[in-house]
Amino acid sequence: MSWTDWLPLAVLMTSFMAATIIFMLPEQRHVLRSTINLGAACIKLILIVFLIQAVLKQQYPEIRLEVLPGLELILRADSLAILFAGLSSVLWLFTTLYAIGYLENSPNRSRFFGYFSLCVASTMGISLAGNLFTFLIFYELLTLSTYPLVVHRGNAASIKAGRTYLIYTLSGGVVLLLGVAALYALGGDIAFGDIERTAALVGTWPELMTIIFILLIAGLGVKAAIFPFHGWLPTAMVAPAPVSALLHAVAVVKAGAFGIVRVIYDIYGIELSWQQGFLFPIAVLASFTILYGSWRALQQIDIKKRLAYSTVSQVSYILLGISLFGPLGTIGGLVHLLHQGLMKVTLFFCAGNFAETLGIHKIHELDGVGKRMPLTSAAFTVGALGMIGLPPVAGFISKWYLGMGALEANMEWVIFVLIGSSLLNAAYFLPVLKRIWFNPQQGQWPLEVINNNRDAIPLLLIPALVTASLSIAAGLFASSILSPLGWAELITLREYLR
Amino acid sequence: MISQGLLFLTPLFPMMLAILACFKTFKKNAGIFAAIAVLPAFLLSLLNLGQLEITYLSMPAVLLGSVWHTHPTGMTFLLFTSVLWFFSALYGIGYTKSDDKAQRFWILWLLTLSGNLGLLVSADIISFYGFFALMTFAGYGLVIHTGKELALRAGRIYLIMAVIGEMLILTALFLGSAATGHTSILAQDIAAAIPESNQINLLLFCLFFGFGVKAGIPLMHLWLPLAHPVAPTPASAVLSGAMIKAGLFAWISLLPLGYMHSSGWGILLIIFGFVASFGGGLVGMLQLAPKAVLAYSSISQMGLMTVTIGCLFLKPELTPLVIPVLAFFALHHALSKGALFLSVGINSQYRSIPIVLFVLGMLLPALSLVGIAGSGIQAKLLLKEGLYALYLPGIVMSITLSALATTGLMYRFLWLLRQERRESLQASPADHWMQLSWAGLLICGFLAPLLFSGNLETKSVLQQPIEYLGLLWVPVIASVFAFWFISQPLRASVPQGDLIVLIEPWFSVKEASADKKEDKNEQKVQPSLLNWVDKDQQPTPSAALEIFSRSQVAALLGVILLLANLMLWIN
Amino acid sequence: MDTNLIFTLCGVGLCGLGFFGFIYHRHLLRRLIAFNLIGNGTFLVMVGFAQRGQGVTDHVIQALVLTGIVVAVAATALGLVLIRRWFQLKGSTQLPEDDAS
Amino acid sequence: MNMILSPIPWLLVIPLAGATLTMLLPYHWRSAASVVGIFTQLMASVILWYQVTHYGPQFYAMADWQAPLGISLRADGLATLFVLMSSLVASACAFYAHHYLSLHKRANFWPLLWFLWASLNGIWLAADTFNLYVGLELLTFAAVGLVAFASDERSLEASIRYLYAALLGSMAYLLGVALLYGAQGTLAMDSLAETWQWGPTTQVAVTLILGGLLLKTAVFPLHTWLPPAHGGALTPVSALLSALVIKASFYILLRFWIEFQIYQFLPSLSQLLGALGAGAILWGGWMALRQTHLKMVVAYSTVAQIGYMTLMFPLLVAENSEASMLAYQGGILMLLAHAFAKAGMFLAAGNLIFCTGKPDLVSLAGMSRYRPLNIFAFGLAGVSLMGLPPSGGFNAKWMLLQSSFMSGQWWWIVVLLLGSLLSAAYIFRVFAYTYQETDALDTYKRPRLSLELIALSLSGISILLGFASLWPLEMISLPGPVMEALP
Repeated sequence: MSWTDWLPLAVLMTSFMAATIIFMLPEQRHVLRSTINLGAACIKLILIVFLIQAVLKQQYPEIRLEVLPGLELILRADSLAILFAGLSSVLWLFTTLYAIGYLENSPNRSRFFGYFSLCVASTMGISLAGNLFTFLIFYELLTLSTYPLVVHRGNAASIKAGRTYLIYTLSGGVVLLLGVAALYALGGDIAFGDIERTAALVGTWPELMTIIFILLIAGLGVKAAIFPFHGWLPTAMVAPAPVSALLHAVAVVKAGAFGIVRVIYDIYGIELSWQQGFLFPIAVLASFTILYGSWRALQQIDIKKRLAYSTVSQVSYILLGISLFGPLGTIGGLVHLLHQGLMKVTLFFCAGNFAETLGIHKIHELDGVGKRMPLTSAAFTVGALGMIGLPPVAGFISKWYLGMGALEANMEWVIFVLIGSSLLNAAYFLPVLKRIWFNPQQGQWPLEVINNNRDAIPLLLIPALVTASLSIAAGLFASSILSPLGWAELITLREYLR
Repeated sequence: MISQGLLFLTPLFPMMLAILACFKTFKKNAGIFAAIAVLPAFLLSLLNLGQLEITYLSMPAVLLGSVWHTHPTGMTFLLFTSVLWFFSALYGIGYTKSDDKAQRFWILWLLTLSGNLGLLVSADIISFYGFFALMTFAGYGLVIHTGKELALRAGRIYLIMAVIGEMLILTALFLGSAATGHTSILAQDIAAAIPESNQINLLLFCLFFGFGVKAGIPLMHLWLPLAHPVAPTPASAVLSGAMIKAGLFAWISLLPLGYMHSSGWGILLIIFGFVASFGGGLVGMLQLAPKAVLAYSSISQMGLMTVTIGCLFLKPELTPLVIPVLAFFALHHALSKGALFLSVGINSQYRSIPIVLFVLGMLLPALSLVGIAGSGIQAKLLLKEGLYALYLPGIVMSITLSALATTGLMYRFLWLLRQERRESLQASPADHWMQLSWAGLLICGFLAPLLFSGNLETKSVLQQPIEYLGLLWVPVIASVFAFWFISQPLRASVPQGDLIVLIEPWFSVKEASADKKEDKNEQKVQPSLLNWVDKDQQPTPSAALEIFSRSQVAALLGVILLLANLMLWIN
Repeated sequence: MDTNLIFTLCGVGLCGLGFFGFIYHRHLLRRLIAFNLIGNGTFLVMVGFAQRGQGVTDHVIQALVLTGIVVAVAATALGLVLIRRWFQLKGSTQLPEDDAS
Repeated sequence: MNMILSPIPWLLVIPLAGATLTMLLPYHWRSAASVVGIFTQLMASVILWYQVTHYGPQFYAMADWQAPLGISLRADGLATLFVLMSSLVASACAFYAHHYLSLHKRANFWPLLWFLWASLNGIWLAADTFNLYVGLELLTFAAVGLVAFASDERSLEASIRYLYAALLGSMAYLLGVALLYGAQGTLAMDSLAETWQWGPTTQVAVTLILGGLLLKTAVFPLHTWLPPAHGGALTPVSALLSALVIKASFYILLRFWIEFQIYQFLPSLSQLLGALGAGAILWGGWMALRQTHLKMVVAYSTVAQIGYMTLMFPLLVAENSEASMLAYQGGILMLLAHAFAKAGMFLAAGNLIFCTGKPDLVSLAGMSRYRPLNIFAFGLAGVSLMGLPPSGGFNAKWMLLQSSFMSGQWWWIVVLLLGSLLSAAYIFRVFAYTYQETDALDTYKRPRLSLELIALSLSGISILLGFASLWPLEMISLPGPVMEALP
């Protein structure tokens, strides 16, 4: 066992330890808490860099712990895991930074940051999970650790949202548990990537394995907010902006989508899924969700709600990419996992900034905000254009690969889904941009914070700007090896088309 | 090396300046920035104009492997684009003197410019698409700059059409890249591979109509007569002169010209082209605003270029000959139309300009556009010469006849300017920036055949007097009609954007429900395509006939001629 | 019919009677007495039914019954204490019938 | 092995001696004496664990009086695990009570606790059915005494109800044992298992024994005595009752069921037991969802959790040894996790009630803000009870699920999953109350840190079990009568 094998555990523990320490800290120790938070985030980033190096050298660090007879907890860093872990750890740093600024002078920070770290710990666990059992454990842990964040504000609306969130995610969790348990009952502990064994199982019990597939996808689909299961996401937007960022970009919906990637690629195998005809229904469902989410977004007048429905739509891009049989579609889906995260986190940061600085919550209140908060507005614009899919923002790259993937898989109709969704995206983002930049200010701001007519405070502004720049950089330098696209291509080459 | 450097700076220099212009320190200098922003592009185009050797700048890490190049056609486009933007910027410095939103205007100007220049040097479709989108969306800001109700409406329609266009383009690019077997994103490879695509018709449809939004082909033109007039005058000039050509340039780069023969697509394009050419003339003559007349004239002129492209589907082998001509025609139109737009702003400053110069300045671009003066002569002659080789005499004839529409439009335009001068009680003070830039553009337009033709062989009028006479007769006939009806007041007009007024209430899904309340208070006016000057007086059929018999007779004649030609040609 | 069987049957009868009383009565003391009846019945069953050796008394069972009686006495004592306390607190000899479930 | 070397007698002697001593000593000395006792108990448990794991099952006859008249004790893996469990939970509760109760109450608490502990150990280690009876009765007396300890009307009423139900159960059990003795002529578990023969008498005996034990375990629908007793008692008592006392009768039930291989002969009965378990899960969960008092929620949660344990009976099927093994292990793990989680939860709930001064849910608003540690402890325990990973409860549920899959009894899967949703519903309902923000300032009382930490550590153990499940599972798989009797 070389020292690198401990890295996955170390990555997990950094945020876990941070969580524990923060829980213990008294409420008033703000500086120490922030230091621990940011320190842990930075350490984690460094560890991730080491992991990336290891994976590039084709070593896959792995650590195992037997919890039940024949059942192991496996933490393993393969390239797909790194993709997600890298995204989460980068975004965690900025979200933490943002959250520190956002929650300045508000109560319950110890609790908030404790659960926040716990949430990231579980996300790390999800990304580094080496088998479905491990995945399941951290998946549920994520549900648990996000609940306190969703209800953080403690008013009636957030408690109601928390309840909706739980009803959806716990039901999804139960369905997933059922699927996983059934799979284990049939085939024992199947590590990710051991697709030959699943193939054998499918040969023996084709119907059962189909049912299990449906269960797994349905269970994961709740967090990924696929169409009939998306209801929690818009409701949960009552949470504070950093939490929304976490839900929409860093952790929760991504966990669902990532899980589906794992199931299709590393449990069933893409070819098998294709042969069994699993992929087509997913493509249809994802397409419908894409259009439906965009359509609903168009009808929202609340900024965060509009963004939430936009997430519903955008996350299904990932699924769409996965369900297209062929390397290009895969690349598109995987890379969108990252791109969507970067762009959506930017948008939520900005929405939070508008709310915090000027008390803006509704879209019609945004009139003329571009002059008052130019930098935040610029970041928002970048995010929005990326969502529409305009180069050089990252969203275009994903869309391009998805389109190519659709053609490669001979599913031309997907192109029209992409186009239709882009149209709708444009329809709900461009008017917002117009309001921001071109409309004159209408009367007073709803709730202006006195700050010498400045943009949002630096702690809120900088994360938004950085993620906006990252989403441009991810698109602009898409073809360099260290870009998300490069990594997605690496995964695709290395893992799926062996 | 120098070329590569310039290539790199062509789109990025304006972009950097745009960023600089965001700072308060440079608030005053933003207009100057806009003027100097075109320098790299201008130098690049001058350096490479007419050179067959293509310089490439490939950036494998950028986007999906960006490649920028100095394509000969692109260089011609780059040349007139940069010239037009330069003079318009100078003009704009004067124009926006007392505008408190000038900084925003210039930032958007620079961004639009960056997009426009960038797409002309892009060899790969991704950067092309990016720059195209940048131009489109930043251009939106120019359209609605005044923030008035009309501008906002125009902007909304502009945006809707633009987004639809973008989506069609994206579809086309998907299909195109797939046609190369997912191997290439270079425009030239895609153009070559399109004939092999199994979705060829869909692909061509998307390409044609997608870029047709910019180029103002019929049905896709709805935004154009709305947006061009409401924008600030310098912006109108670049919209109508330069940006409209982006559509044409995209067609030239991406359509499989020379790679495939398709009479179906050829005929379709030709029909669309002539409908634009004559229909634009007809509707344009029923306009009440001078800039709207110019916008319709742009549609009409773009129609001619569409026809030319259509012809290349019929005779692919002529492509290498015709494309440079087409580029030159575009150059001619850009400079002339730009000058015309600028003269709208100069119109009110007539007191401060010697009358001879003023009249000359007003007439010259108009005559050039009609084809009997300046660059227009060469452009028209070259075009005809190129198309003669098609052995499709009907088309050449029709092109000749299209001068009818252009002449009518120019009369209408000049007439409207004259009305304006009379009605305005006091003239605006002279503005040297505006006047100088106007003059500069005029001169450039006039000298274009000498300066900017590259290796295209342009003969002077003296060398081909007979052909010149061939250009003359249609305008002369048109003038006769025009003199007959010019003194009559117009009894009816077509609203700007024609068909849009029918469609607009139908698909104006406003953003979210917040706006719904406002809508209810508005009086719903039943839109109609023809607005009568005297609303109370119901037009009797005979009155309607009278109107047509008097004022629109020229255009009607044109349409009939067109139909006749088509019959002739189809036989 | 030998004595053992009689003992056993008596025991079963007592148990039944006690059980009925336990279920039927509400008065706490009556129920406690009913419980004692069940206990006694059980001991009778033990003594009667479980006699193994022919004629020889099984001392194991006697020891067990003895233990059982002690336990039952203890239980009765505990019950009495509780009932008394209840009576002191509430002045009632019954539990409130609204079942807490 | 003589008495000095074997820890088994100490496990009975120390608590009995403790009970006597603490009754006699002056008030101030009772705690000190108990602390000494607790540590020796813990040590004895650990020694027992060491011996059992290294030398196999241990047997001991008190004062060398052999069966049938003597008290013979045996410690196999299962018993040892329960001894350890009860030692840990009881010590935690004892320390909690020491800080929680006033001097006067505390002084009277000790003897009852020691009796309780003695009877628990007696039950875990008993090798014959009659000793089990004695243990059960002693346990009842101690438990009833503890319930009545709160000395208010509600607890008194609850204790009387509890007493009557328990006595009825014990009597049924005793009658069953008497019949068994009549039929088989022996009381020792091992010889009973060897000579077991089915006949009318045995069947009646088994029915009586099962009925009695079910009543004492409060299996649905015989659970009505439980919620008022567990919900009304003092906090450390509630924890002890829910975590340990009901486990005793369940433990006996389990031993009978497996060692006498009842599952082989009465498969329909096992389905009935499963149905009762399912009823308990659903009804208990539903009732917990409707309670307005915090401790009643926790008490009804116990009713539901007993249902989960009961579910292991139908899964012990003779035909599928793998499924049976999983069910057995899963059931025990469930029991273990529940013991720690429920103790932790009751203690945390007690702390919360102490803070707000009111027992109802509504007054919990703001608790999550001002007393996060308690909420955290409550939450950790909740995670295990809901069966969410990572926790002992989850692992147990997982094994039961696997067992259901393997034995093809899919209907229990539905029950298991519905049950976890229900439990999530009632636990998160409590959370929702605690997360409500009020304008009220922090005027709540603050429990001693030690109280909070004890609750937290118990809950923490239930979570840690999720990672260290193998250890108890290995324990109960050590060779012993239960393992031999499993298919």
